[in-house]
Formats: sequence, structure tokens, C-alpha cells
Amino acid sequence: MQYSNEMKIIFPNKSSNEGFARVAVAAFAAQLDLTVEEMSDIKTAVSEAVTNAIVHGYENLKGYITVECKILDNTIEITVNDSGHGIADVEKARQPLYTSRPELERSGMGFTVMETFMDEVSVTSALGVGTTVTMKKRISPKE
Amino acid sequence: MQYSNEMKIIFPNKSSNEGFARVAVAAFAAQLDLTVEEMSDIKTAVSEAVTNAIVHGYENLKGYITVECKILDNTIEITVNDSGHGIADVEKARQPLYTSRPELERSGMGFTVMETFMDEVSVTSALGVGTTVTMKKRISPKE
Amino acid sequence: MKLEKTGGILIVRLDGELDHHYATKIREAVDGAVMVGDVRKIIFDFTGVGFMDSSGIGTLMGRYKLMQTLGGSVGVFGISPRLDKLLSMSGIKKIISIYNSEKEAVGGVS
Amino acid sequence: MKLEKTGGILIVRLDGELDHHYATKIREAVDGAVMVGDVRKIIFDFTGVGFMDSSGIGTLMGRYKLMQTLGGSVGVFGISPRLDKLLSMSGIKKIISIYNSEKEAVGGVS
Ligand SMILES: Nc1ncnc2c1ncn2[C@@H]1O[C@H](COP(=O)(O)OP(=O)(O)O)[C@@H](O)[C@H]1O
Ligand SMILES: Nc1ncnc2c1ncn2[C@@H]1O[C@H](COP(=O)(O)OP(=O)(O)O)[C@@H](O)[C@H]1O
Repeated sequence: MQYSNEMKIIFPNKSSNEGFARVAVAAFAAQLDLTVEEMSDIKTAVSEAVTNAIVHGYENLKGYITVECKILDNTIEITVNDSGHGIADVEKARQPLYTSRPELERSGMGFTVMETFMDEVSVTSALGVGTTVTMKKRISPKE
Repeated sequence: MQYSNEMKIIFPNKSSNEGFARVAVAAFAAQLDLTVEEMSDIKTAVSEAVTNAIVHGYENLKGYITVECKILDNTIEITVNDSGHGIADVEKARQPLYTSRPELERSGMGFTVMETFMDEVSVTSALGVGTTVTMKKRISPKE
Repeated sequence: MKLEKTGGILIVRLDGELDHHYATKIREAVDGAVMVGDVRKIIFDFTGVGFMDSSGIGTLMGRYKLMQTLGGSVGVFGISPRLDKLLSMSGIKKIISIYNSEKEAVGGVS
Repeated sequence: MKLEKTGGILIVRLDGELDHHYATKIREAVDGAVMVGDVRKIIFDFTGVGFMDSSGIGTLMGRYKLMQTLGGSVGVFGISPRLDKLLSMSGIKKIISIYNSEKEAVGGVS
């Protein structure tokens, strides 16, 4: 039988909630037997996706961000959703160093960081509808 | 202008999620300038309400628990909801040492602990519909 | 959680957060050890417990009832002021012994 | 965050989690101190940073650009292996100096 668990958190697009989102996901992920490195990978990826929702998704709008986590055996799947502006060209957006907001000192490395630290990253987005980033990480079994 | 923030978490009735719920609320509450004591008060009260939803609300059913937190200036309001069995007699349930599940080693002190550590506790419940516990705590201003 | 049995005394060293989830595991482990036999006293070491809710009270109450049936007793040590407050609320301090140290607990001063 | 100015060197001691929220505060504080004048070099002390995401890269890049305009430079020390990995990804290590210690950073070995 497979072990499974899930959770969802919803919060408004305030930058002070970036830390909350990271800690909440980390607390949930802790039921997997994670190394310090794996835990940091997850926290960093969540931070990138949530920051993107706040900075790019909603910009000056007000809105809510949803973070869902699912654990199935030794895989964790994390989905970050906003109902903001959306991305016109996802392929371009995912390129290292590409940012639409250099004046906000974004580095353009957000998606690259997510891809580096997670095993799979998929992005679905529609202009005026919003963006959903889904990330998966397989946790290596510890003896 | 009043500072305000809010969040909601949703998770299934597994006892392993009790710890997750406490940490998530604590991470959110941390934006208030809390003493260690105030933080422990909040974590303990959340733990009681979430445990009740798991042990009494859903018993052997499967279901979801929702925890909502709202911060308005220096007050935190926490609402714990289940769509489980409900409580027939809320007044009786709130009495110290009353428990319907002594065989599960419940002490009957859950509501008393919530009332001791929070400033206000209100309970609305309907049989077959579920239970909602709303708790408020005013955080004393630090200089 | 670590269990140590010396003579008729079972020392249960708790760690982490004593909630309902952990309480279920403590109950199983401790009652298992007691059933193996020859335990006259259970002593809980709370030194490593950073959090407790009313599930901890239920756990102590349950072990008290068990030991009462078997003609034994229950004691605790390493209680922080916060845990003391929780235990005081329930009246459980009247039926189990709170010790200031492991030495005192094992020595059986009550 | 603590700012210390000695001679033309501004040391910025960071603490906690370097995300977008904190990055905004660092930007304001550091640029404010630089605008007061006479800063030839900004040195970031990362010893107290337990977490960083790509916002940290943007913050360093931004200060690099500022100091380039003013004819100064940016250095960092106290980088953990994990932070080093993040900085390596972006190529920023080619334009700012990574030092092994505060002494080395202040001494200006680059
Ligand atoms: N949630 C989002 N909503 C709208 N646009 C986004 C979102 N996430 C990313 N983008 C777009 O993709 C670009 C690249 O994102 P990323 O690689 O994270 O770099 P950065 O956040 O530093 O700009 C962003 O500059 C933005 O234009
Ligand atoms: N969410 C809930 N759903 C159904 N019944 C509940 C719920 N919360 C509390 N109760 C009822 O109220 C009683 C008293 O609760 P409490 O004071 O927390 O003590 P305990 O949980 O130790 O039994 C419970 O035994 C149960 O009968």
C-alpha cells in the first residue's frame, strides 16, 4: 500500500508570506525522511515560485496564492498557483537570466533554480488567467 | 491604517498532520512580535482544536480539516473547522474533564486548555454537519 | 523515545512534541514494556519534551490507571514551568509524583 | 542586518533568510548608506544567512551595478557550499569577489 498525504495553503500576495509558505511546505515535507540538502532544495524552489506569483503574477494587483503539496510514497509534488497576469511566452520566461523586471532586481534565475533543485518542473499559464507551476522531487531512500 | 494578513491551510484527518498544522500557524503568527510564551499558547490551542477534529470530528471517517488565521493589528484569530460528526451538547463538551472517548485516553481538557491559552473561544457545531472552533488572542505590544 | 529498565523501574525518555500522534506511540511502547513484566514504577523523563498538549495528560492518566491495576506507580521529572502549568490544570499532580531530578525519581522520594 | 563603515569600506552583515522580502530591505539600507558618500567597496558578510534564493543574486547584481557607476566594487565572504552553488549558477562570481574570510575581504585581496 502506498503512503499518501496532502495539504493546501492559501494566502494573499504579501512578500511577508514568502517565509510562511517556505516553512509550511518544509513542515509538511518533514514527514519524508529528507536530508538537509533535499529540504533546502524544496524550500528554495517554493520560494522562487511563490515570489514569482507575488512579483510577476500579481504585480500591483491584489490576489491569492495557492500552494498544494502531495506526497505519494517517496515523491513530493508541489503546485504553486496565482490568478494573475499570466506569462505570454513560457519558453522564453524559463530561459536562464531572462527577466521582465530587471528594475526590481530580479535576476532571471528563478525558473533555473527550480529546475536545478527539483526533478521536474512544468508551467501552465494563460494571459489574464494566471500561472500554475508544478514541481516534483523524488526523495532518495535512506537506509 | 491597520495591518492585516490572513492564511488558510487544508489537510486530511491524519494524526501526522497535527504537527504540520502547529508549525504552519506558528510560522504565520511569527509576523506578530510574540513572546515564547504567547507562541506556545497559540501552538497548544491549535493542537487541541486540530486533534479534536481528527479524533472526535471524523473518528473513523475520512475528511478534511481547515485552519484559517487572520491577523488584524495585534489580534490573531484562528478558526479550525471539520465537516465531521458535530457535537450534540457544546456546553457539556466544554466542561473540564468531560470526554466522550476515555478509551482513547483523551483527558477531557482540550477545551479548557484552549480557553486558558486564548482570550476568546467560541464553538459552533451541528450534528452530522461539523464543528467550527474560533479562537482569538490579543498580543501584548512589546516596546 | 528511549526505554530503560533497571530493577522494577521503567524509565521512559520522551523527546520532541507530545501531541496525540506521539501519545499513541508512547502508549504502545510503554504498555508493551510493562506487559513483559516486573515493572513496579514507570518514570517519564520530560527533559527532551519541547511541546505538550492535553494528550500528554491523557497519556499520564492512562499509565497511572494501568499501574494502579498492577499495584505500581508513575512518576515524572524534567517538567518545565509550562508543562507544570498544563499538569496543574488537570489535577493529575495529585495522583502522580513530580520529581525534581532523575536521582530523586529513581530514589523513590515521593 | 548590520551596517559598518570603516574608511571607504561598507560591511553589510546579513542574517536570516535572503528572499525577495528581505532583499527589498537590504537594497534600501545599503543604497542609503552608499548615497551618504565615500563608499569605495561594499562587502557582504553572509555568515548569518541560513537561506537564500535567486533574490540574493539580484541583490548582489544590483549593488555591483551601483558600485560600477561610482567606480567601486563589491565583495562577499562567509558563503556556504549551498550559497556558492546558487551564485555559481548565475555567473555572478565572475564580476564580484568571493573571499574566504573577513580579513581577506577587507584587505582587498581579490
Ligand atoms: N507567476 C508568474 N506570473 C507572471 N509572469 C511570471 C510568473 N513567473 C515567472 N514569470 C515571468 O517569467 C520571467 C522569468 O522568471 P524567473 O526565471 O523566475 O526570473 P525572475 O523572477 O528573476 O524574473 C519573469 O521575469 C516573468 O516575466
Ligand atoms: N471537533 C469535534 N467534533 C466532535 N466532537 C468534538 C469535537 N471537539 C470536541 N468534541 C467533543 O467534546 C468533548 C470534549 O473535548 P475536549 O475538551 O477537547 O476533551 P477531549 O478531546 O480530551 O475529549 C470530546 O470528548 C468530544 O465529545
